[in-house]
Amino acid sequence: MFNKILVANRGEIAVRILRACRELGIPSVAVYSEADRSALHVRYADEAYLLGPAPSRESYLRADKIIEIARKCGADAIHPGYGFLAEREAFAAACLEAGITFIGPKPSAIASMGDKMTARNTVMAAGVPVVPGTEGTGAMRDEELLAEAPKIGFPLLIKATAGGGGKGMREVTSLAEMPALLASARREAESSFGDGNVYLEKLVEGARHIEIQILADQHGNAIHLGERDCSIQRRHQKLIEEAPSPFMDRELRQRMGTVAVRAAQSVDYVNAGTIEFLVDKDKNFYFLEMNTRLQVEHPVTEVVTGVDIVAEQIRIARGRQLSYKQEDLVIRGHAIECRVNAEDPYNGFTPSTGRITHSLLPTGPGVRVDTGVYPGFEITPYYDPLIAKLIVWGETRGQAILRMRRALEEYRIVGVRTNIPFHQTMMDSHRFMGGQYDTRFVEERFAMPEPGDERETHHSEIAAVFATLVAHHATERAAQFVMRNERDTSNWKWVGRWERLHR
Amino acid sequence: MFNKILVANRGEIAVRILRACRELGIPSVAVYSEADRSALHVRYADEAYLLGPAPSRESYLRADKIIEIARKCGADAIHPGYGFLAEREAFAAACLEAGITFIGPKPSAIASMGDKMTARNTVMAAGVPVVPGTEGTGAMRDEELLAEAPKIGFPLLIKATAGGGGKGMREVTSLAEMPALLASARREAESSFGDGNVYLEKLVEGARHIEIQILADQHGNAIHLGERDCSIQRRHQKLIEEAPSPFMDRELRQRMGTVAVRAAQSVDYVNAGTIEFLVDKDKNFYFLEMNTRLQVEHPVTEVVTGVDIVAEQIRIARGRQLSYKQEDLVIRGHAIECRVNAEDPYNGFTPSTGRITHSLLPTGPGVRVDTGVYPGFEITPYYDPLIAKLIVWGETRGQAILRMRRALEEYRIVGVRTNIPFHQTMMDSHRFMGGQYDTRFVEERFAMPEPGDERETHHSEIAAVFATLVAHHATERAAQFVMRNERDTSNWKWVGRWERLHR
Amino acid sequence: MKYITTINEKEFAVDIMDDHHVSVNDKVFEVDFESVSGQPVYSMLIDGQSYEAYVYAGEDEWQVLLLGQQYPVRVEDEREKRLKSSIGGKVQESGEFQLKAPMPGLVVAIPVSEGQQIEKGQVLILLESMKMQNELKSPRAGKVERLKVKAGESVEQRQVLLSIL
Amino acid sequence: MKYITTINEKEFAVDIMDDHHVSVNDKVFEVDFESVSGQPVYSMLIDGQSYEAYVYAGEDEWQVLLLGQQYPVRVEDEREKRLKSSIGGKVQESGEFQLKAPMPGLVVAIPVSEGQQIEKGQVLILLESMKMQNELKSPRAGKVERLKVKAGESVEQRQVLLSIL
Repeated sequence: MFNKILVANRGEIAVRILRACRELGIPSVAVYSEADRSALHVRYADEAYLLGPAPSRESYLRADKIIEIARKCGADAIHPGYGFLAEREAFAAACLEAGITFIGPKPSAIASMGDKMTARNTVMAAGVPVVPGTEGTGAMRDEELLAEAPKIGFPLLIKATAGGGGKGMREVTSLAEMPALLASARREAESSFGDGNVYLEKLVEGARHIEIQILADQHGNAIHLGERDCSIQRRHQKLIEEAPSPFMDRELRQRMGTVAVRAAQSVDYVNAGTIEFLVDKDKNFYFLEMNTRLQVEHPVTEVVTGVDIVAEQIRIARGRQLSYKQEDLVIRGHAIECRVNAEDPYNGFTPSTGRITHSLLPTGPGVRVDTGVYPGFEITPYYDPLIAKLIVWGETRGQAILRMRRALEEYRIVGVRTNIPFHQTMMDSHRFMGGQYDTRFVEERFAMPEPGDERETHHSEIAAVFATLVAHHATERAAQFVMRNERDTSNWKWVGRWERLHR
Repeated sequence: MFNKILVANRGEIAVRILRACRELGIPSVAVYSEADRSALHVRYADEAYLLGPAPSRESYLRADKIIEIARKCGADAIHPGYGFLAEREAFAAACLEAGITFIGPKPSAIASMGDKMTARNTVMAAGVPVVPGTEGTGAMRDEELLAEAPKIGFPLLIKATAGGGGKGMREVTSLAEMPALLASARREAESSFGDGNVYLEKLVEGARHIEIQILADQHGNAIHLGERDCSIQRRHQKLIEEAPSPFMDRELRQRMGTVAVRAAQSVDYVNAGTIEFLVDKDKNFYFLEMNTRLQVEHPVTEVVTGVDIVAEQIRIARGRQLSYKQEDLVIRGHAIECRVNAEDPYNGFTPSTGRITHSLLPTGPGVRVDTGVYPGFEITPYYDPLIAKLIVWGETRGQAILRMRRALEEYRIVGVRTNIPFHQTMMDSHRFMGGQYDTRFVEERFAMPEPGDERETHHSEIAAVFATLVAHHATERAAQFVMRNERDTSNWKWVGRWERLHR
Repeated sequence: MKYITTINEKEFAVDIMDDHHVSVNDKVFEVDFESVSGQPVYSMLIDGQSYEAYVYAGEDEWQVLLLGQQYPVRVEDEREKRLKSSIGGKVQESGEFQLKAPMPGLVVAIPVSEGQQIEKGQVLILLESMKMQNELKSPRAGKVERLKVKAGESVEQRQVLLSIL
Repeated sequence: MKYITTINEKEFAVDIMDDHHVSVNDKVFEVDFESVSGQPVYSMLIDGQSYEAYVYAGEDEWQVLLLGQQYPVRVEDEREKRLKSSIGGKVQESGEFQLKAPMPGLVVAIPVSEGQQIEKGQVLILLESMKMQNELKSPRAGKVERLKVKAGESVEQRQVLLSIL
């Protein structure tokens, strides 16, 4: 086993990895920015070291510091999680040079899959279908891209060459608007990845985003753990994932699984990875990209297969054989994950920051929560808005949806706005229940409920009573306060609200 | 489906049942005592009605009021949970008379299994082995019992005829101490069940407590869901349960399962029930009693079988057929449950009460928590000390133990003492890891760690630093406070501590 | 105590009769209301129905989060109400619009300059927060005045960035 | 600031040198210490090792719950300490033992009566709490005095029930 594993990440995924280390009995090391001193990953780790100021560039992206800390504290392996340094070839290479195991694929695999165009060419060569788009001609200037665009046809997508997670991505419906969008895409790509290069890709309409989780060891064994349907997205950010996909059948799963394994093998992939596909309504599928790391949504696969993917990553990195053969894997029931973000769905999903003052996690049968926050923790604007992943299991998809509704209703977070109401509305939507959705569903066919209907009018009456009672008490208590009735400590609470009300 | 289900219980089990109702889309009704106005079951239910003052006799045991409330609010079914009215024949009967479905067995079955002696005779007739003890001669006077005792032989147990959960139970090693123990047993039985009758039973030494979960519908179908090992007990109170039992083999499981189903059928049992057995080291098993209700520890069975036992109870009560056949049931992996009680393991497990000021639930892969409390909730002395059930799943028993360790370490509860340290010590004990334990293990072979060893000395040094820093700050802040530095609100906190320190 | 409570133009006449009775538009309800563990989370049993809501003071209204729905609620006692209507209309009405940062973040770019004439919907400022770029647009046509920030500057939530006249 | 900190007879000389350095028996550690979300839960990074403990004031000692182990800790600054030793021994020592309720509950029975001579370990009171009967025994032989409760009475935690002289 490893003597010590350093987790080069923060938030829920750092906690997830620390848990795996603990369960394998391996001492763990956390690194943190000044903004994260009391973050959960610092509290849970066996050791913790400061990286630097809050901005990622000065902390979680400081590869040099991280490797130095690993050396100093005697960590012989580093788990990068997702984001930050997870898909940086240079970092993986630097770890190897420092004699530290990078828990992930070889630098070469990261490189060839990391550059979207190289990736396309590599998998095409392996006979994997890809989405039409600008070929691997490296960095292209705007003029060239503008010339290429009509040949691909509109609508199309501008994507960051070094990108992922929808950052630096723009959708183009006409040549006219393209220059402006190129500029903003390059700007966002630059600020997110330090690389402003972009490429074009045909937009497959009515497409579903379906990805295959794969595991490969250092002995040439590679298996797939079935698919995840991640079609519920907004601005190309995944919001809900499920496994299995309601759109999938055994035959298609097998075909896509085989192709995915082939794609991975085309770069001698080792460790856990995910092949993302677009699938059109006729079940033609196109390779989109490979994520050479742990996915945010890995838990839905864990829940239906019983495989602990992170534990398996660590075993693989140690040179062990896969604990499973393809035929061992049985998919049991159905899993759904909702990403709970600090975003206000009633306000164009604007990020919300602040201190979580009160929080109640949903628990009970079939519910799993992966989170990095707790009551009293401050949500800062420095990092991504994901505060928790709510995962449910059900014997059937129907049961899973009902359970998710139950869990969402139980979930209480006070202090920041969250997108929980969005998820609740989604779970109630007939199209979602029917599995009738594609990657454009949220943007084109989905809306938060408008007040007005039956149920609504009743509830607004209830809301009116709530607000009136609170206002009434606030006034009364404030009055008492003026009368200096200081014995009753509850006054303080009320006064607090009174002041907020009138600030 | 039912129009509305009333849950005649409180705490974690009320919440568990409300969740099942919500997931089945059935409106739910909570009842509560004055002590429970802001309890979780009141917060989660669709409707909630006050029963009366805190003492159970005036609230949760008020069958009449509960049925009246059900009538008034239009609930057509009542789920009793466990404890309180769950095993009262009269209550089940009263529900039927009121035209309300009692989610549980027929009154007749409760009656024959509820009276331990009738139960023994019934199952013996059905060819189920029982533990030697006083035969079904109804209520016996002390003289008679004292006369019987030597024939059974010591050690033996005094048990409450109407009892369960170790209440009114005493262990007797000699005739001399028996009179005093009879008196206290009767007293406790009287105060717990309103019935002071007791009987005697041979104490099977080196015994394991293994129980079989069964499900039976109204159409004569009956299946078992495998066993739970509940041998980790203290004062006959279960503390840890696991499924499957490390002591079990397929052959024994089949035999005990078949016997359990036969025992249930001997009283035309319907709905969920549990047959408790004592199993000696030679794998002879004896019928102990049948619990004609949902068990506290039902989740470990749910986790390994994937069956939602509470949802199944409701379906059965509606007259549906069982959703499973015996051959459908597959046991996957291993589950362990730790009962987290408000008891101080460093202080003879004395009950601890108070307000939970801070709490952090363990979450993440393979962890389930069933609880009825939350930060800010007050633990009162009126009800049993169970505040949460921590359940983990692992592919193997080993993984489950490691995961439980991880979860226990994550669990934070501030405001009341809990027995979490007890569970942590247990998970570290070699005998538990080896599955080498019986029902006497906790009382005879188990002790909380004494300071002194390597690890300990290091940790007491750490503890010394913690205490010194806190004391140091407390003094400093208090000093500042005297200087009326009121801008710094954090003072208030510190002063609070300072005052506590010197009260 | 009588209040006029308004949720998107819909008015409710709410009368808090005593600790356990409230009437809404003259319909009387039995109410048991309390704060959960000293937080702005409230549990209310209204004629037996159990509801829970998160109620907090917003900019100039109360915000109620109930069953995943958010309700902006204005609560005025009758006297206040009459007063207001006599003055006529909102006092907040004014010729100047102040663009405030909807969230803390980093000003990435300012495509407009002071004194510039702009149209409704035109992008005024690009604000990056939580790694997403957010375009802050003008709610109406006008002239850019009092530009208070520079590109590259970090801003607090609700900080005034510029004004439209 | 120098302290003498004692855990079950074991003494530690703890010197709080500055905000980030502490020495224990002259061994210096780098320390980053803070309270988690304003609770008596503390996170400490000591030479990089991350520890968390729940620290609260007990009757006359600090209680530290660390990694599932509970430590009763006495913290005295050197001056205090010297003072004490000059007086010599605990002040609490006294001929009278007061039996206090270890938890809130209901007095079920009082098998002894005022003035009665009793032995060490003899049951003085039966207290029911959380549905369990608890026998409160005498820590030493003596005479029952000042019986302050009756059977059937509810008592608060730490309420004095009777005295042994």
